[in-house]
Amino acid sequence: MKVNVLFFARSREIAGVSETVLELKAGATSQDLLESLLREYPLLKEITGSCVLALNQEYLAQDEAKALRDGDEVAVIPPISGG
Amino acid sequence: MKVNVLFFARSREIAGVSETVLELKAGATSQDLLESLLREYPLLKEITGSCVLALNQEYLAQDEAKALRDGDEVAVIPPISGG
Amino acid sequence: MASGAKQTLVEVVQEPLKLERYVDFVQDDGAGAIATFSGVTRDNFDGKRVVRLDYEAYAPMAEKKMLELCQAAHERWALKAAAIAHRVGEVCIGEASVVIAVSSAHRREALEACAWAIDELKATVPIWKKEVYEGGKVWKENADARQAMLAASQK
Amino acid sequence: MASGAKQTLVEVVQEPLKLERYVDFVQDDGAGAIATFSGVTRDNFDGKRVVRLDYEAYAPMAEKKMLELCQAAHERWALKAAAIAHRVGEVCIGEASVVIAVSSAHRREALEACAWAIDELKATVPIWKKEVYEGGKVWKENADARQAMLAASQK
Repeated sequence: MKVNVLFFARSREIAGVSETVLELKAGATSQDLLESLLREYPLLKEITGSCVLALNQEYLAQDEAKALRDGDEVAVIPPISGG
Repeated sequence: MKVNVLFFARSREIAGVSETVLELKAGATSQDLLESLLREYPLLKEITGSCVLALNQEYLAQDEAKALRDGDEVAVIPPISGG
Repeated sequence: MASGAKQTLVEVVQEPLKLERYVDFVQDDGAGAIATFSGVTRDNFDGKRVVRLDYEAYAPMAEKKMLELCQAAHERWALKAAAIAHRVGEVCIGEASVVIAVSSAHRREALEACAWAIDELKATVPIWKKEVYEGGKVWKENADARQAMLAASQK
Repeated sequence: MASGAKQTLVEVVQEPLKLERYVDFVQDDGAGAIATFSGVTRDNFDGKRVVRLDYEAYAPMAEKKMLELCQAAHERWALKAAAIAHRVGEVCIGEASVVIAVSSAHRREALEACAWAIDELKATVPIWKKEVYEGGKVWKENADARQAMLAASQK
Protein backbone atom coordinates (compact mmCIF):
# COMPACT_ATOMS: atom_id res chain seq x y z
CA MET A 1 0.00 0.00 0.00
CA LYS A 2 0.98 3.64 -0.45
CA VAL A 3 1.07 6.24 2.28
CA ASN A 4 1.59 9.97 1.70
CA VAL A 5 4.08 11.51 4.10
CA LEU A 6 4.26 15.26 4.75
CA PHE A 7 7.18 17.10 6.35
CA PHE A 8 6.98 20.49 8.05
CA ALA A 9 9.38 23.07 9.46
CA ARG A 10 12.60 21.46 10.66
CA SER A 11 11.62 17.98 9.47
CA ARG A 12 11.00 19.40 6.00
CA GLU A 13 14.38 21.08 5.95
CA ILE A 14 16.15 17.91 7.13
CA ALA A 15 14.30 15.61 4.72
CA GLY A 16 14.90 18.12 1.93
CA VAL A 17 11.38 17.56 0.58
CA SER A 18 7.94 18.63 1.76
CA GLU A 19 6.32 15.32 0.92
CA THR A 20 6.98 11.81 -0.29
CA VAL A 21 5.11 8.56 -0.89
CA LEU A 22 6.16 5.46 1.03
CA GLU A 23 5.40 1.97 -0.22
CA LEU A 24 4.57 -0.22 2.82
CA LYS A 25 3.49 -3.81 3.09
CA ALA A 26 -0.09 -4.57 4.07
CA GLY A 27 -0.61 -4.48 7.84
CA ALA A 28 2.14 -1.93 8.42
CA THR A 29 1.70 0.37 11.39
CA SER A 30 2.75 3.96 12.09
CA GLN A 31 5.82 2.54 13.87
CA ASP A 32 6.77 0.59 10.74
CA LEU A 33 6.37 3.77 8.74
CA LEU A 34 8.64 5.65 11.12
CA GLU A 35 11.36 3.00 10.73
CA SER A 36 10.97 3.14 6.98
CA LEU A 37 11.24 6.95 7.08
CA LEU A 38 14.42 6.81 9.13
CA ARG A 39 16.00 4.40 6.66
CA GLU A 40 15.20 6.77 3.81
CA TYR A 41 16.03 9.99 5.70
CA PRO A 42 18.54 8.95 8.38
CA LEU A 43 19.21 12.57 9.40
CA LEU A 44 15.66 12.73 10.76
CA LYS A 45 16.92 10.66 13.71
CA GLU A 46 18.24 13.79 15.38
CA ILE A 47 14.73 15.18 15.78
CA THR A 48 12.40 12.20 16.04
CA GLY A 49 12.60 12.34 19.82
CA SER A 50 10.84 15.71 19.75
CA CYS A 51 8.47 14.97 16.86
CA VAL A 52 5.09 13.27 16.76
CA LEU A 53 3.20 11.86 13.80
CA ALA A 54 -0.26 12.86 12.69
CA LEU A 55 -2.38 10.28 10.86
CA ASN A 56 -5.08 11.77 8.65
CA GLN A 57 -4.87 15.02 10.62
CA GLU A 58 -5.04 13.50 14.08
CA TYR A 59 -2.04 13.38 16.41
CA LEU A 60 -0.67 9.96 17.33
CA ALA A 61 0.89 9.27 20.69
CA GLN A 62 4.66 9.04 20.45
CA ASP A 63 4.91 5.27 20.74
CA GLU A 64 1.56 4.46 19.16
CA ALA A 65 1.56 1.66 16.55
CA LYS A 66 -1.59 2.47 14.60
CA ALA A 67 -2.56 0.29 11.62
CA LEU A 68 -2.22 2.15 8.33
CA ARG A 69 -4.34 1.88 5.21
CA ASP A 70 -3.65 2.59 1.56
CA GLY A 71 -3.96 6.31 0.86
CA ASP A 72 -3.43 7.42 4.45
CA GLU A 73 -1.75 10.78 5.05
CA VAL A 74 0.95 10.87 7.71
CA ALA A 75 2.63 14.11 8.78
CA VAL A 76 5.86 14.52 10.72
CA ILE A 77 5.15 17.21 13.33
CA PRO A 78 8.11 18.93 15.00
CA PRO A 79 7.41 20.95 18.18
CA ILE A 80 4.76 23.47 17.19
CA SER A 81 5.22 27.21 17.55
CA GLY A 82 2.12 28.90 16.18
CA GLY A 83 0.54 32.00 17.64
CA MET B 1 -18.91 81.69 48.48
CA LYS B 2 -20.26 80.13 45.33
CA VAL B 3 -20.12 76.44 44.47
CA ASN B 4 -21.06 74.97 41.09
CA VAL B 5 -23.24 71.90 41.37
CA LEU B 6 -23.66 69.39 38.54
CA PHE B 7 -26.44 66.81 38.24
CA PHE B 8 -26.28 63.65 36.16
CA ALA B 9 -28.63 60.89 35.05
CA ARG B 10 -31.46 60.39 37.54
CA SER B 11 -30.37 63.28 39.77
CA ARG B 12 -30.46 65.57 36.73
CA GLU B 13 -33.96 64.42 35.83
CA ILE B 14 -35.22 64.89 39.38
CA ALA B 15 -33.57 68.29 39.85
CA GLY B 16 -34.84 69.33 36.44
CA VAL B 17 -31.55 71.07 35.66
CA SER B 18 -28.09 69.84 34.77
CA GLU B 19 -26.32 72.43 36.90
CA THR B 20 -26.84 75.21 39.40
CA VAL B 21 -24.82 77.56 41.58
CA LEU B 22 -25.25 77.44 45.35
CA GLU B 23 -24.40 80.36 47.59
CA LEU B 24 -22.90 78.98 50.81
CA LYS B 25 -21.44 80.72 53.83
CA ALA B 26 -17.73 80.62 54.42
CA GLY B 27 -16.58 77.40 56.10
CA ALA B 28 -19.42 75.34 54.66
CA THR B 29 -18.70 71.65 54.10
CA SER B 30 -19.95 69.12 51.57
CA GLN B 31 -22.54 68.05 54.16
CA ASP B 32 -23.82 71.64 54.42
CA LEU B 33 -24.02 71.72 50.65
CA LEU B 34 -26.04 68.52 50.61
CA GLU B 35 -28.54 69.96 53.11
CA SER B 36 -28.79 73.11 51.07
CA LEU B 37 -29.38 71.06 47.93
CA LEU B 38 -32.16 69.06 49.56
CA ARG B 39 -33.90 72.27 50.65
CA GLU B 40 -33.80 73.56 47.09
CA TYR B 41 -34.59 70.19 45.41
CA PRO B 42 -36.53 68.21 48.04
CA LEU B 43 -37.33 65.43 45.57
CA LEU B 44 -33.64 64.50 45.53
CA LYS B 45 -34.22 62.94 48.96
CA GLU B 46 -35.52 59.78 47.35
CA ILE B 47 -32.12 59.05 45.77
CA THR B 48 -29.53 60.61 48.08
CA GLY B 49 -29.11 57.29 49.86
CA SER B 50 -27.72 55.79 46.67
CA CYS B 51 -25.78 58.85 45.49
CA VAL B 52 -22.33 60.12 46.32
CA LEU B 53 -20.83 63.55 45.76
CA ALA B 54 -17.69 64.30 43.79
CA LEU B 55 -15.70 67.39 44.74
CA ASN B 56 -13.53 68.77 41.94
CA GLN B 57 -13.72 65.39 40.18
CA GLU B 58 -12.84 63.24 43.17
CA TYR B 59 -15.38 61.04 44.92
CA LEU B 60 -16.28 61.89 48.52
CA ALA B 61 -17.21 59.23 51.03
CA GLN B 62 -20.92 59.22 51.70
CA ASP B 63 -20.77 60.87 55.13
CA GLU B 64 -17.68 62.95 54.47
CA ALA B 65 -17.83 66.61 55.56
CA LYS B 66 -15.14 68.18 53.39
CA ALA B 67 -14.49 71.90 53.61
CA LEU B 68 -15.52 73.73 50.43
CA ARG B 69 -13.92 76.72 48.76
CA ASP B 70 -15.26 79.37 46.48
CA GLY B 71 -15.41 78.10 42.88
CA ASP B 72 -15.46 74.42 43.82
CA GLU B 73 -17.30 72.03 41.52
CA VAL B 74 -19.51 69.45 43.21
CA ALA B 75 -21.30 66.73 41.26
CA VAL B 76 -24.19 64.55 42.40
CA ILE B 77 -23.31 61.02 41.29
CA PRO B 78 -26.11 58.42 41.13
CA PRO B 79 -25.09 54.74 40.89
CA ILE B 80 -22.87 54.53 37.82
CA SER B 81 -23.60 52.25 34.88
CA GLY B 82 -20.95 52.83 32.25
CA GLY B 83 -19.45 50.13 30.10
CA MET C 1 -9.27 63.48 24.52
CA ALA C 2 -6.89 63.32 27.43
CA SER C 3 -3.47 61.83 26.81
CA GLY C 4 -1.25 61.58 29.86
CA ALA C 5 1.79 59.45 29.41
CA LYS C 6 2.69 58.88 25.76
CA GLN C 7 1.37 55.31 25.98
CA THR C 8 -2.10 56.19 27.19
CA LEU C 9 -5.16 57.47 25.34
CA VAL C 10 -8.54 58.05 26.97
CA GLU C 11 -11.53 59.81 25.52
CA VAL C 12 -15.29 60.31 25.86
CA VAL C 13 -16.82 60.87 22.43
CA GLN C 14 -20.15 61.37 20.68
CA GLU C 15 -19.31 59.58 17.42
CA PRO C 16 -19.40 55.82 16.79
CA LEU C 17 -16.27 54.16 18.17
CA LYS C 18 -13.88 52.63 15.66
CA LEU C 19 -11.88 49.76 17.15
CA GLU C 20 -9.15 50.34 14.55
CA ARG C 21 -8.32 53.78 16.00
CA TYR C 22 -7.49 52.31 19.41
CA VAL C 23 -5.66 49.27 18.05
CA ASP C 24 -3.55 51.63 15.93
CA PHE C 25 -2.81 53.72 19.01
CA VAL C 26 -1.46 50.79 21.02
CA GLN C 27 0.68 49.45 18.14
CA ASP C 28 4.31 49.29 19.21
CA ASP C 29 7.30 47.56 17.62
CA GLY C 30 8.01 45.93 20.97
CA ALA C 31 4.45 44.63 21.37
CA GLY C 32 3.83 40.94 20.71
CA ALA C 33 0.22 41.02 21.86
CA ILE C 34 -2.79 43.31 21.52
CA ALA C 35 -5.97 42.55 23.46
CA THR C 36 -9.20 44.47 22.97
CA PHE C 37 -12.60 44.56 24.58
CA SER C 38 -15.71 46.16 23.09
CA GLY C 39 -18.89 46.59 25.09
CA VAL C 40 -21.79 46.53 22.66
CA THR C 41 -25.51 47.31 22.94
CA ARG C 42 -27.38 44.03 22.77
CA ASP C 43 -31.00 43.59 21.80
CA ASN C 44 -32.34 42.20 25.06
CA PHE C 45 -32.12 42.43 28.82
CA ASP C 46 -33.99 40.22 31.26
CA GLY C 47 -36.34 39.16 28.48
CA LYS C 48 -37.14 42.75 27.48
CA ARG C 49 -36.55 43.91 23.93
CA VAL C 50 -33.92 46.67 24.04
CA VAL C 51 -34.13 49.42 21.41
CA ARG C 52 -30.98 51.34 22.30
CA LEU C 53 -28.94 52.64 25.22
CA ASP C 54 -28.55 56.35 26.02
CA TYR C 55 -25.24 57.18 27.67
CA GLU C 56 -24.42 60.24 29.72
CA ALA C 57 -21.04 61.07 31.22
CA TYR C 58 -19.48 63.49 33.65
CA ALA C 59 -16.96 63.77 30.85
CA PRO C 60 -13.95 65.52 32.42
CA MET C 61 -14.11 63.35 35.55
CA ALA C 62 -14.72 60.23 33.44
CA GLU C 63 -11.59 60.95 31.39
CA LYS C 64 -9.65 61.63 34.57
CA LYS C 65 -10.75 58.31 36.09
CA MET C 66 -10.03 56.45 32.84
CA LEU C 67 -6.56 58.00 32.78
CA GLU C 68 -5.92 56.95 36.39
CA LEU C 69 -7.15 53.49 35.44
CA CYS C 70 -4.68 53.26 32.53
CA GLN C 71 -1.87 54.47 34.75
CA ALA C 72 -2.75 51.87 37.39
CA ALA C 73 -2.71 49.20 34.67
CA HIS C 74 0.72 50.39 33.53
CA GLU C 75 1.96 50.07 37.10
CA ARG C 76 0.48 46.62 37.59
CA TRP C 77 1.49 45.04 34.27
CA ALA C 78 4.37 45.55 31.83
CA LEU C 79 2.30 47.20 29.11
CA LYS C 80 3.40 49.01 25.98
CA ALA C 81 0.25 51.12 25.63
CA ALA C 82 -3.39 51.32 26.69
CA ALA C 83 -6.41 53.10 25.23
CA ILE C 84 -9.93 53.47 26.61
CA ALA C 85 -12.78 55.22 24.84
CA HIS C 86 -16.40 55.60 25.94
CA ARG C 87 -19.18 56.87 23.78
CA VAL C 88 -22.03 59.09 24.98
CA GLY C 89 -25.46 59.73 23.46
CA GLU C 90 -27.56 57.10 21.70
CA VAL C 91 -25.85 53.77 21.11
CA CYS C 92 -27.89 51.42 18.92
CA ILE C 93 -27.92 47.61 18.83
CA GLY C 94 -24.58 46.25 17.66
CA GLU C 95 -22.71 49.50 18.27
CA ALA C 96 -19.94 49.80 20.85
CA SER C 97 -20.35 51.98 23.93
CA VAL C 98 -16.85 51.27 25.19
CA VAL C 99 -13.60 50.10 23.62
CA ILE C 100 -10.42 49.10 25.43
CA ALA C 101 -7.16 48.21 23.69
CA VAL C 102 -3.97 47.13 25.44
CA SER C 103 -0.58 46.06 24.08
CA SER C 104 2.33 44.26 25.74
CA ALA C 105 5.38 42.22 24.83
CA HIS C 106 3.76 38.98 26.04
CA ARG C 107 0.13 37.92 25.80
CA ARG C 108 -0.70 37.39 29.46
CA GLU C 109 -0.23 41.06 30.41
CA ALA C 110 -2.41 42.50 27.65
CA LEU C 111 -5.18 39.95 28.24
CA GLU C 112 -5.24 40.41 32.00
CA ALA C 113 -5.02 44.19 31.87
CA CYS C 114 -7.83 44.38 29.32
CA ALA C 115 -10.18 42.23 31.43
CA TRP C 116 -9.25 44.18 34.55
CA ALA C 117 -9.78 47.54 32.86
CA ILE C 118 -13.40 46.89 31.87
CA ASP C 119 -14.21 45.72 35.41
CA GLU C 120 -12.59 48.84 36.87
CA LEU C 121 -14.30 51.12 34.39
CA LYS C 122 -17.72 49.73 35.27
CA ALA C 123 -16.96 50.10 38.98
CA THR C 124 -15.43 53.56 39.07
CA VAL C 125 -15.98 55.79 36.02
CA PRO C 126 -18.88 58.30 36.26
CA ILE C 127 -20.93 57.31 33.24
CA TRP C 128 -24.60 56.31 33.17
CA LYS C 129 -26.73 54.36 30.75
CA LYS C 130 -30.46 54.51 30.32
CA GLU C 131 -31.96 51.46 28.76
CA VAL C 132 -34.59 52.29 26.16
CA TYR C 133 -36.79 49.24 25.70
CA GLU C 134 -40.13 48.68 24.06
CA GLY C 135 -42.51 50.48 26.37
CA GLY C 136 -40.17 52.36 28.67
CA LYS C 137 -36.81 53.65 29.82
CA VAL C 138 -34.81 52.92 32.92
CA TRP C 139 -31.48 54.07 34.37
CA LYS C 140 -29.24 51.08 34.90
CA GLU C 141 -26.94 50.46 37.87
CA ASN C 142 -23.79 48.40 37.51
CA ALA C 143 -23.88 45.51 39.95
CA ASP C 144 -20.25 46.14 40.77
CA ALA C 145 -20.35 49.94 40.94
CA ARG C 146 -18.30 51.00 43.90
CA GLN C 147 -17.88 54.74 43.58
CA ALA C 148 -19.31 55.03 47.10
CA MET C 149 -16.37 53.10 48.53
CA LEU C 150 -13.69 54.82 46.51
CA ALA C 151 -13.23 57.94 48.55
CA ALA C 152 -13.04 55.92 51.77
CA SER C 153 -10.47 53.52 50.28
CA GLN C 154 -8.29 56.41 49.11
CA LYS C 155 -7.70 57.66 52.64
CA MET D 1 -11.58 28.81 5.19
CA ALA D 2 -13.45 26.22 7.19
CA SER D 3 -16.77 27.20 8.71
CA GLY D 4 -18.43 24.57 10.83
CA ALA D 5 -21.30 25.78 12.92
CA LYS D 6 -22.70 29.10 11.71
CA GLN D 7 -21.06 30.89 14.64
CA THR D 8 -17.52 29.75 13.89
CA LEU D 9 -14.94 30.93 11.37
CA VAL D 10 -11.41 29.56 11.13
CA GLU D 11 -8.86 30.16 8.42
CA VAL D 12 -5.18 29.96 7.54
CA VAL D 13 -4.29 32.72 5.10
CA GLN D 14 -1.35 34.28 3.27
CA GLU D 15 -2.56 37.90 3.30
CA PRO D 16 -2.21 40.39 6.16
CA LEU D 17 -4.89 39.78 8.79
CA LYS D 18 -7.53 42.48 9.22
CA LEU D 19 -8.98 42.51 12.73
CA GLU D 20 -12.14 44.17 11.38
CA ARG D 21 -13.04 41.09 9.32
CA TYR D 22 -13.15 38.87 12.41
CA VAL D 23 -14.88 41.42 14.62
CA ASP D 24 -17.53 41.82 11.90
CA PHE D 25 -17.94 38.05 11.78
CA VAL D 26 -18.65 37.73 15.51
CA GLN D 27 -21.09 40.68 15.55
CA ASP D 28 -24.48 39.50 16.81
CA ASP D 29 -27.51 41.48 17.98
CA GLY D 30 -27.51 39.40 21.16
CA ALA D 31 -23.83 40.07 21.88
CA GLY D 32 -22.98 42.61 24.58
CA ALA D 33 -19.25 41.92 24.49
CA ILE D 34 -16.57 41.30 21.89
CA ALA D 35 -13.05 40.34 22.97
CA THR D 36 -10.14 40.05 20.57
CA PHE D 37 -6.54 38.95 20.73
CA SER D 38 -3.88 39.67 18.13
CA GLY D 39 -0.47 38.04 18.24
CA VAL D 40 1.99 40.42 16.61
CA THR D 41 5.61 40.13 15.47
CA ARG D 42 7.72 42.16 17.87
CA ASP D 43 11.16 43.54 17.17
CA ASN D 44 13.13 41.60 19.75
CA PHE D 45 13.51 38.25 21.47
CA ASP D 46 15.95 37.52 24.28
CA GLY D 47 17.87 40.64 23.41
CA LYS D 48 18.19 39.70 19.73
CA ARG D 49 16.92 42.09 17.07
CA VAL D 50 14.11 40.29 15.20
CA VAL D 51 13.63 41.13 11.51
CA ARG D 52 10.49 39.10 10.84
CA LEU D 53 8.85 35.73 11.51
CA ASP D 54 8.24 33.12 8.83
CA TYR D 55 5.19 30.97 9.50
CA GLU D 56 4.42 27.58 8.05
CA ALA D 57 1.26 25.55 8.64
CA TYR D 58 -0.08 22.08 8.04
CA ALA D 59 -3.03 24.09 6.83
CA PRO D 60 -5.90 21.58 6.62
CA MET D 61 -5.04 20.05 9.99
CA ALA D 62 -4.49 23.51 11.50
CA GLU D 63 -7.96 24.60 10.39
CA LYS D 64 -9.43 21.36 11.70
CA LYS D 65 -7.78 21.88 15.11
CA MET D 66 -8.84 25.54 15.18
CA LEU D 67 -12.41 24.47 14.41
CA GLU D 68 -12.34 21.89 17.21
CA LEU D 69 -10.95 24.59 19.47
CA CYS D 70 -13.84 26.96 18.62
CA GLN D 71 -16.36 24.19 19.17
CA ALA D 72 -14.83 23.36 22.55
CA ALA D 73 -15.05 27.06 23.47
CA HIS D 74 -18.73 27.10 22.45
CA GLU D 75 -19.33 24.12 24.71
CA ARG D 76 -17.48 25.62 27.64
CA TRP D 77 -18.86 29.18 27.49
CA ALA D 78 -22.12 30.72 26.30
CA LEU D 79 -20.70 32.35 23.20
CA LYS D 80 -22.45 33.98 20.28
CA ALA D 81 -19.61 33.48 17.80
CA ALA D 82 -15.89 32.80 17.56
CA ALA D 83 -13.32 33.39 14.81
CA ILE D 84 -9.67 32.37 14.61
CA ALA D 85 -7.33 33.24 11.77
CA HIS D 86 -3.64 32.44 11.41
CA ARG D 87 -1.36 33.88 8.80
CA VAL D 88 1.42 31.98 7.03
CA GLY D 89 4.50 33.25 5.19
CA GLU D 90 6.49 36.30 6.19
CA VAL D 91 5.04 38.38 9.01
CA CYS D 92 6.90 41.64 9.58
CA ILE D 93 7.28 43.69 12.78
CA GLY D 94 3.92 45.08 13.88
CA GLU D 95 1.89 42.69 11.73
CA ALA D 96 -0.45 40.11 13.23
CA SER D 97 0.27 36.39 12.83
CA VAL D 98 -2.90 35.35 14.63
CA VAL D 99 -6.24 36.99 15.37
CA ILE D 100 -8.97 35.69 17.66
CA ALA D 101 -12.39 37.32 18.09
CA VAL D 102 -15.13 36.09 20.40
CA SER D 103 -18.58 37.49 21.19
CA SER D 104 -20.99 36.74 24.02
CA ALA D 105 -23.95 38.29 25.82
CA HIS D 106 -21.86 39.09 28.90
CA ARG D 107 -18.25 40.17 29.09
CA ARG D 108 -16.79 37.42 31.23
CA GLU D 109 -17.43 34.67 28.67
CA ALA D 110 -15.87 36.48 25.70
CA LEU D 111 -12.81 37.55 27.71
CA GLU D 112 -12.18 34.12 29.20
CA ALA D 113 -12.77 32.25 25.94
CA CYS D 114 -10.44 34.58 24.04
CA ALA D 115 -7.60 34.13 26.55
CA TRP D 116 -8.18 30.37 26.61
CA ALA D 117 -8.24 30.12 22.81
CA ILE D 118 -4.79 31.62 22.27
CA ASP D 119 -3.31 29.29 24.91
CA GLU D 120 -4.96 26.29 23.25
CA LEU D 121 -3.89 27.38 19.79
CA LYS D 122 -0.26 27.65 20.86
CA ALA D 123 -0.44 24.24 22.52
CA THR D 124 -2.25 22.23 19.87
CA VAL D 125 -2.42 23.73 16.36
CA PRO D 126 0.24 22.48 13.87
CA ILE D 127 1.84 25.76 12.86
CA TRP D 128 5.52 26.69 13.08
CA LYS D 129 7.42 29.93 13.19
CA LYS D 130 10.98 30.57 12.24
CA GLU D 131 12.50 33.62 13.80
CA VAL D 132 14.58 35.63 11.36
CA TYR D 133 16.95 37.81 13.36
CA GLU D 134 20.00 39.81 12.47
CA GLY D 135 22.55 37.12 11.72
CA GLY D 136 20.47 33.98 11.65
CA LYS D 137 17.25 32.02 11.66
CA VAL D 138 15.84 29.58 14.16
CA TRP D 139 12.70 27.44 14.45
CA LYS D 140 10.86 28.33 17.63
CA GLU D 141 9.15 25.90 20.01
CA ASN D 142 6.19 26.99 22.11
CA ALA D 143 6.95 26.42 25.78
CA ASP D 144 3.45 25.06 26.25
CA ALA D 145 3.23 22.95 23.09
CA ARG D 146 1.60 19.68 24.00
CA GLN D 147 0.77 18.00 20.73
CA ALA D 148 2.72 14.98 21.97
CA MET D 149 0.25 14.50 24.83
CA LEU D 150 -2.87 15.07 22.80
CA ALA D 151 -3.27 11.67 21.23
CA ALA D 152 -2.73 9.96 24.56
CA SER D 153 -5.27 12.19 26.30
CA GLN D 154 -7.88 11.50 23.63
CA LYS D 155 -7.99 7.80 24.42
